Amino acid sequence: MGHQLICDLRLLTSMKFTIVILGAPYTDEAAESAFRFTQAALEKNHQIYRLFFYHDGVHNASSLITLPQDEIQPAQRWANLIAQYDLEAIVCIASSLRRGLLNETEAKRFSKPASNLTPGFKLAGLGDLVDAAQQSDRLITFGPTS
Amino acid sequence: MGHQLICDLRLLTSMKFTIVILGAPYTDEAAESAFRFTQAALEKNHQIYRLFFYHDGVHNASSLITLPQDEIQPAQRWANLIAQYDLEAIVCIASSLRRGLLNETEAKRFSKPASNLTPGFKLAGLGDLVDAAQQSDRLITFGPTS
Amino acid sequence: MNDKRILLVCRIAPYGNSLARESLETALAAGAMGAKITLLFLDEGIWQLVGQHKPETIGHKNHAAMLSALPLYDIEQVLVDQDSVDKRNIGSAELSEIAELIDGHRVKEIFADHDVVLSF
Amino acid sequence: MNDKRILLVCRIAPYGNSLARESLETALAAGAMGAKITLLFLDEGIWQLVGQHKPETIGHKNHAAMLSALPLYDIEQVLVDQDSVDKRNIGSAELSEIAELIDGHRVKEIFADHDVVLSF
Amino acid sequence: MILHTVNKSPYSSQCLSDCLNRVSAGDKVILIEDGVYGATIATDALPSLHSFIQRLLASQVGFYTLRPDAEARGLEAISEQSAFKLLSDHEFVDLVVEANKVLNWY
Amino acid sequence: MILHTVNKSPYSSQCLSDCLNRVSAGDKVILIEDGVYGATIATDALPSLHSFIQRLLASQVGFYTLRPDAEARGLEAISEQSAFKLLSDHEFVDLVVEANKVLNWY
Repeated sequence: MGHQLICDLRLLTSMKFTIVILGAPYTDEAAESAFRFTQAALEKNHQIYRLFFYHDGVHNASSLITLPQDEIQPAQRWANLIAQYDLEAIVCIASSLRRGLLNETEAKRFSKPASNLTPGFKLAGLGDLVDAAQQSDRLITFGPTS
Repeated sequence: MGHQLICDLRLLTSMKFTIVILGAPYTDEAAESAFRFTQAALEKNHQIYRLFFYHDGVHNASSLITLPQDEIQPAQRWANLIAQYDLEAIVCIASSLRRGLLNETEAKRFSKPASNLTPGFKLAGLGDLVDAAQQSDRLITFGPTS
Repeated sequence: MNDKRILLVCRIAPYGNSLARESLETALAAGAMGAKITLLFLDEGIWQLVGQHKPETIGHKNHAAMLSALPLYDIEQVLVDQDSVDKRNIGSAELSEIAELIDGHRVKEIFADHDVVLSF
Repeated sequence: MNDKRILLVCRIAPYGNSLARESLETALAAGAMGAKITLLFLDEGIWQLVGQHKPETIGHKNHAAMLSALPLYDIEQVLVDQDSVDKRNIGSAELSEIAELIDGHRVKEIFADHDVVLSF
Repeated sequence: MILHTVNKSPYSSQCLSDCLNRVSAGDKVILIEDGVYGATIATDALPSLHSFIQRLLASQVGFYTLRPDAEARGLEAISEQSAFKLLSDHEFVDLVVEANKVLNWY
Repeated sequence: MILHTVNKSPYSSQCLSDCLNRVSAGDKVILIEDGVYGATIATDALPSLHSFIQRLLASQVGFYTLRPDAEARGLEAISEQSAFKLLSDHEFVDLVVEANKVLNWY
């Protein structure tokens, strides 16, 4: 009963968050801050309506980032969280093309020799950012540190 | 004779420049500023000892950046200048790996599915930056704008 | 929920960093979707509204041209902070007429009146 | 020409941006090559020398640990600007002992005494 | 109540003072990332910002620093002695929930 | 002579004043990129920076703005009326050649 009550109270305050990420991993702390915030929100039983990677934030989805084995692989860490909680992770397609981040469809469309978008992330338009602003209870942006 | 004299005077003041580029194209004006400066130095008959792409500057070498056809393709523009003047364009290998920029050798070494370094750019270590500081007459750094 | 009033705050100068352009692209996307959106130029963002830009000298698209598309997209309000303008010693005559000048008190009201803020 | 005296100016705080780390990696590379290099911490760079860092809380490598490698690499001089320290109200007791405090006049002399500057 | 985040150091950037100029009574301000250097503001360093913050405290503006970011930089002791209350990541999430909206200054 | 480059606006960043504090008599300062907003400094906007620049001018410090960056932002008229002389990319290269070394503030 006690446990049930706690759960219900939590549900009452469970909110839909959208997290906007504008910084590249390694270069900028924004990516790390956004990841910790997302994890903390999930641990508090909130929902993530959408992760939106914009500006240099699109590099978070790169499958080619190569770090020493003892360091955290940013795209894989996001992909694990995305899979575990079934999150929607949108990477702005316009920002991505301009920064050299492509999925297979875009690579083919523009006759580029390779693609580098990590599975779990989805390319989509800015409409998804506007929709997220409309549909979420809370929206927070992690801007560039530099 | 007059023409000869002008040429000689120019040669007397011809200097070896190293240009350090720390900003990604599109995101940051540093890449554009560095390109214009390099071009202007070459037009004034100076030599470029080395272009050194460091920090987010490594993205200048990405072969996957995809812009509308009426916009300047940054890596191709550099590659054209590099070919025309036979420049040495070094991309810091440590910065590159951490930002998802790989040549074929590195892609194989780390079992990554693709490479995205534009031909004309060469991956190498920070020793080449220190060497450039020692060997050049002038070194100028274009730091991030943001 | 689709009635949420969105405030887009632009604090970034044009050309130095692509964020200024990306903030406008967000505004245009919102306008195209018929979202209720207010654009507020604050701090360095006001440079987007100053002077005759000639960005072809640095290989850029003209920011002012993008701004002039705003009315076509049904953006509800385009505002600019008077304090930011005064601090930079810019006369209102030098400002693009696309934006309405508001004082610092009204800026705080604008913050209060909107449901969600996109910060650039 | 290999005798050129290189000055490496570090104006970047640690952790927020990778440039602070990349400036140190440049210093270590120079040291490893036996280059004549001076390291000068200026402005926000002085935070690299302040306090007991615990960067594992934000998934970073410890910057202070990298700094402690400097003496092993034969870096000639490691300096820190007193004015930058004073402006931030930090006592010299709180500063890492790895760097020697110099005043603003000496900073200008250091600029003059070196052949080439790497700016971070 | 609006929650404001600030991620830049007041010693290099106008970001914090741009934010504070637009804060209303009852709002909350949290320093994150390089913003946590702002917790060092004392009477001697940046005196005008210091007295500004004192006035805002008097009009019920709340000030916070994000603990992991302060700890990473060795600033938790300084922050504990300041007007800025240290918060965990979870408490940061709570503050966002409590606020009507978030304004991010960067 | 040292050539200093500054690429940030004095309205958002301490970069210009950090640079000017370390300039010596005879040095030169060129504003590039967002740094060119510094050319708008007049008596009313940022008065302390303005008088600082006046003092430095008196000790033979040279001030310049990069013309393409000023033109892009619609600031060439303001720059022409200021203490900052407009330079082309080629003249910027000449200034680097003329200087003993370059110090980049960003």
